[in-house]
Amino acid sequence: MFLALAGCGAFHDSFFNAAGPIAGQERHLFIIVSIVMLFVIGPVLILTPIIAWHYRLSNTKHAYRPHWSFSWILEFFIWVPPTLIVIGLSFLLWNYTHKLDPYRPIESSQPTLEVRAVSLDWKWLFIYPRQHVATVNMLAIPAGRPVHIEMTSGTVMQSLMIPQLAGQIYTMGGMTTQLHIQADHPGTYTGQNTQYNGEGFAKQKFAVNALAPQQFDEWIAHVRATGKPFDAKAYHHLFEKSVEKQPILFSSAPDGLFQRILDRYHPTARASDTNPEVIRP
Amino acid sequence: MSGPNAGKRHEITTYVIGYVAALVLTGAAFGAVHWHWFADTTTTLAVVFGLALVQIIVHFRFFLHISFSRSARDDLQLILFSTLIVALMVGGTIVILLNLRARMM
Amino acid sequence: MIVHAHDFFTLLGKIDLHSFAFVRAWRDPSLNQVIAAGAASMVVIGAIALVLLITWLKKWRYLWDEWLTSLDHKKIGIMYIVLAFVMLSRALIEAVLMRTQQAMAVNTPGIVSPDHFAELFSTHGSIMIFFVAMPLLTGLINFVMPQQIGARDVSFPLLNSVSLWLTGAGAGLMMASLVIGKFSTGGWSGYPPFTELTYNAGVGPDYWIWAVTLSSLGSTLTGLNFAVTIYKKRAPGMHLMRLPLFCWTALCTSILMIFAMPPLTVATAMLALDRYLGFHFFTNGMGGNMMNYANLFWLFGHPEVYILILPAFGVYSEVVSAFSSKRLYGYTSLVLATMAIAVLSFTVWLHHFFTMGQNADINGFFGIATMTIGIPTGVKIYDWIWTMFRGEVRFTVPMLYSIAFMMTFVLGGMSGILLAMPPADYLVHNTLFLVAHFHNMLIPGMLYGMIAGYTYWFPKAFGFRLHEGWGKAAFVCWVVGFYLAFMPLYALGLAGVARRTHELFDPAFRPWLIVAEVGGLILLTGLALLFVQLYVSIRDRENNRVPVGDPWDGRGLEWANAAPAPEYNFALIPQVHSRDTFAWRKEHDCAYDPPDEYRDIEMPRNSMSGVIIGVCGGLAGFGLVWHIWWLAALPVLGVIATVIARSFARDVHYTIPAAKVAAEHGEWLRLIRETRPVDRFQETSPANRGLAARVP
Amino acid sequence: MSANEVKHAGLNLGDTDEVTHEQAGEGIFGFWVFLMSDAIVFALLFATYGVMLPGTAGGPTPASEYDMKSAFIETLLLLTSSFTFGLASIAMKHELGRVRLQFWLGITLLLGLAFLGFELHDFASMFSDGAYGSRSGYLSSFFGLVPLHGLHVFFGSLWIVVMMVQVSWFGLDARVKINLLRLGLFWHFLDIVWVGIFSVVYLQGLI
Ligand code: HEA
Ligand code: HEA
Ligand code: CUA
Ligand SMILES: [Cu+2]
Repeated sequence: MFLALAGCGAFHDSFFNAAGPIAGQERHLFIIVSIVMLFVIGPVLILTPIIAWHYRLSNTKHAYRPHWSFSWILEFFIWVPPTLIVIGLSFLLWNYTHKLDPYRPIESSQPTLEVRAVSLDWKWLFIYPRQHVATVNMLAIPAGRPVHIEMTSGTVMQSLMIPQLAGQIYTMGGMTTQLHIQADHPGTYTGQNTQYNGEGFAKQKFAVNALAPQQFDEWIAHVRATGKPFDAKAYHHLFEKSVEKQPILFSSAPDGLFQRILDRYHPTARASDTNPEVIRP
Repeated sequence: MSGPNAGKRHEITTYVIGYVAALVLTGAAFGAVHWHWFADTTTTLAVVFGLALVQIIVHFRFFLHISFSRSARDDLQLILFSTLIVALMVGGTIVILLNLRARMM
Repeated sequence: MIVHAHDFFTLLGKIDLHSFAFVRAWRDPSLNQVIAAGAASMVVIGAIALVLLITWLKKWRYLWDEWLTSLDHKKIGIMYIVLAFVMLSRALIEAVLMRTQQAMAVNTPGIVSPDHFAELFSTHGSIMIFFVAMPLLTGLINFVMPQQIGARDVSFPLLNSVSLWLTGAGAGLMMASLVIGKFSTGGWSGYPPFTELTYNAGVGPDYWIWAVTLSSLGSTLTGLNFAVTIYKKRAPGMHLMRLPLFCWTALCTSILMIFAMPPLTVATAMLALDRYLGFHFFTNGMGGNMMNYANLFWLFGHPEVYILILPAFGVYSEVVSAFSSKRLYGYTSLVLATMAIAVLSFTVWLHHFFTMGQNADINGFFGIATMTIGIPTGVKIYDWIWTMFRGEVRFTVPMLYSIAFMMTFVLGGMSGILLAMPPADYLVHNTLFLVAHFHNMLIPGMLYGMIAGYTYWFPKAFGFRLHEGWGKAAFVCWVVGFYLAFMPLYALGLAGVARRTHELFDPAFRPWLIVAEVGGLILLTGLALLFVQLYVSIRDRENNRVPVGDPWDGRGLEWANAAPAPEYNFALIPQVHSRDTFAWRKEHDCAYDPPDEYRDIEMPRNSMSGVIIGVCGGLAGFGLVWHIWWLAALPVLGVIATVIARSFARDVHYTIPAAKVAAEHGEWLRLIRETRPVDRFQETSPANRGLAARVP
Repeated sequence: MSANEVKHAGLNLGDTDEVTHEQAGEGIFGFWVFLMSDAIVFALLFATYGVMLPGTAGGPTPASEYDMKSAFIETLLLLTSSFTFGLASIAMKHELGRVRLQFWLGITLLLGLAFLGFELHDFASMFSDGAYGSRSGYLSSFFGLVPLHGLHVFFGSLWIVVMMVQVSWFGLDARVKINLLRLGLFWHFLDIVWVGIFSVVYLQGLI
């Protein structure tokens, strides 16, 4: 049934259409638990109408025992099987939670790509620290390679989710959180912020392009060649509220840019950063 | 038991015991910090918190007259339940936020 | 600095012309502003109409003496429910607006602006939780519980009135925000730093803070009052293990209120310190830590959802047993399950922020704790099923709601268990899947229960039954509407649509959205039918009177006196011999025996302290919102003065002489002798005068 | 000792009727519930203080701000006031005369006010160092917690004044007695919270 849903039009961005190992395993868990739960709630859905109808007042053919109110056998069936099911589900939960801890690196023969993500109003900044480029609202990654995203927020708390690749994790100002993703095949996916942050919220989406390895290198070169320079004006624009219609490419990303954004919320930050929130005595 | 005066004297004694115990415990906690009785800070902290806990029990016992005797059961149950909730909330808060701090900063 | 010295000297704080919704619509007559002004005018016109109507009917005196200053728990309960209905009408319209917006806004901006949409979900959520659900259940408990335990009133009748008026003050602030200024855009959970001054300089979050704070203070005091009442005021012989289940759930809900409201108060107070004095509890930077807000809010928020659901569970227990004409199956299990849910609900709050970044051990622990709640909840459901077993089930309106509840609630339970799996939650957190989950719990769980309870106990409150036919029509709307409105949201959530989304971009979502819109409209119809039912029932009340007081062949003490019950509830405090005492007495033909003697009864006198404290609270809140400092300070002094003055009052009771009690009771006993008992087949016909026939 | 005496030190309603006794029980139990709810507020503020202690944002630190001597004196004042309130309770319970009751209440009040004086002095000297609640997360958590306790002490003092007036106005009628009992619980409770503040805020901050 779920797989049928995945085929249907509204679900092409859904995790049912998982395109990477993390989302795939998360989907797997989702489906197992759904099936277990169907068995659990099935008896209720069946018994309730049957019993209610059979023991209706107008049916004179049933037993009426107004004082009957207890049975050890029933008590057993009411308490014990659900407990066992919960115990079973607990093992599942514990294993999957550890296996799919978003902070946990993905095991792979391929080297991990490092990306830094910054949530802004109402756009996403992605920094490629090794490649020294940056983008807004466009995340290109090499297919088949694990990607480690280290995240923070340049404004209020937000949440980064690319349903087809991995579940979400929050971003917060002055702090860093981690997420690991991987796309198995080249393709285009949609990422978004899911935590409401003001007027532009609904439009705060970005494209994720999973590229074949050499295409990825070409893309980096392309960004270097055609992107805008990352100057002071560009930096300040990031912190203004705006919805970007087109992705922006930056031909360079200064070293320590991510750290600099983090430091905006620490009083030891460089004096050159004007931070509205820091109230100096 | 005996006359009303015995009750009164007994009660005054209770308050005096409580007062003296509280003074001693406070003084000990103060001394432990002020004169660095213990070399490392963890021990000092544990001692200070331990003394505070004892002192709180002393207050409940001698000033608020909470005891395990039968007649004070309602209050006692209430306090124990509250202690459980406080432990859950405070313990949870500290574990969660320290873990988050460790993983984010 | 945040607080400017000159603020202290302005008479009207931050209020200016532009604060008024009408003025904004005048200057910028867009559809969005017109909708806002329309809502504002509904509030203003409604208020003026009400005032005029009361004046015209010359009912001010009556209203003041009989209702507003009353300390009678039954009247206070009814006032809570009326308040809930008023607020509900607003929150429901907002819900339909939101559904309409989303249905229309596929690749177009729709009818309301993004900011306005944010106000809608924030007010809708806050109102539904704090000013609909809480007053409904508080009102119901207030009305029913003292009668069920055989008491004359709650332990602290004046405190009860204070709680009511504090809640009313919060509701008043919510309403004021429609007319003057704007409401918060931060959702019902008000997460900072979005709600901090840096990002939200307007008055919106302040309205939210003070409305919620007032209501949570009221709820804390209510919880205290109920818990002490159930602990200390039970009739002789009513051991805890003989309490009706509704009282057990009321007790557990009260305990949750006592311990879960303080975290909310702490969270809102800290946010207020941040916003008013520039503190750094939850700011980005300067040592602030918004994660603590999430922690504090859900320390309250999770127990809160069980505060909402437990009384509904209590109602189902009463209703299923009464309309299955049978004892409740597994009483002990139900009690244990209720207590287990209450205690466990304090151990799971982290499941609302699995995605904040704590480690797998912590997520795993809280995930498992969350699933554990499924066990006692399931026990309850099965106990209700087995209660019907070997009974004689009558499909009256409350029973229909109960059955629909059992079959729909488990679907919400299923999605709850999915959400409790951290890795699965990463995928659907903050999506419409979550929205579907909680509406699935709140509407078929909490609301069906409240409607069932309302239908079930209505005759006790007003002396006549509600119309069955209209009730059943409303029921159909509630069920069909719910499925249509919220099942599509599960699908959309799985498709990755975030919650609080004002605009969507995929045409493939449109069919789902339209179905949901239709569902929303059917739900609206359901509410309208409830109003029709009320109107018809009042019109035909003479046909449906049940003066003897026991229309459903009830089992608990609340049915053992007249309908409506006298102000003192019981002529003589009853002696309890068993569970389901009243059913037991009917079986032993001693339900209506006259007492040996009557005594004088002392009842609390009316007091206006509650009204004064509530009004002062509301004014202070308003002053704080608008930085009108004199208006914030004076009412606080007023509250202190009122409390002190009240502590000097000595003559706070009046006595009802035994002779009067005897006369009233005698009259009722005579009525019983003259009334023809009805059997269960006829209970919905006019023949039902509230005396149930003995079943052989 | 009758059960009653053990239950609530000071509860001596004499030969009043049963209803009053029942109400006293309810009234006291209700107040306990209130205190426990209040305790949650303080517990969470303590927890918040604990996690925000490192958030000094380069500003004043506990070591630079706390005055041990003053905190110690405040502790002594409050402890002693709890003791003197106990003596007042005994005076009420054993009917040792209104004068004695008023005397001990008066002493308690003075101790409470002295405590407030010292506390305000502490705050003033912190302010003069620029240590405001708006300076850092750590100071926010300090000023969220400690002054709230001070506010409780202030209202407790106000309550003492009200009760002293009521004692001379009504004598020791049942309602005055119940309220004095509640006041006693409140006062002792504040002392307990202070033990927490002394240990968690001051001593922990200085270790
Ligand atoms: C009790 C709680 C409650 C109830 C009843 C409802 C009822 C409804 N809700 Fe709401 N809702 C919330 C609590 C509730 N909601 C919360 C907490 C949020 C989150 C806010 C946030 O994001 O911060 C939310 C958010 C929310 C959204 C925003 C989703 C998003 O984030 O994108 C939407 C959108 O359509 C919605 C729709 C509806 C609809 C159509 C109804 C209704 O149509 C359903 C019909 C319900 C009624 C008509 C009530 C009738 C009640 C009675 C008739 C009582 C009768 C009682 C007696 C007779 C005693 N709700
Ligand atoms: C009345 C309200 C109510 C109720 C009763 C519940 C009940 C449950 N809720 Fe729900 N919940 C909400 C209201 C409610 N919830 C709200 C309002 C939110 C969101 C707030 C916001 O973000 O705005 C929310 C959010 C929410 C989340 C957070 C999701 C997120 O933010 O990402 C989670 C996660 O675990 C969750 C889980 C559960 C579970 C496991 C139950 C369980 O109690 C369900 C138990 C019931 C069953 C399981 C079915 C019956 C049982 C059986 C048939 C027996 C057999 C069962 C087993 C063997 C398991 N809820
Ligand atoms: Cu938020 Cu770390
Ligand atoms: Cu929850």
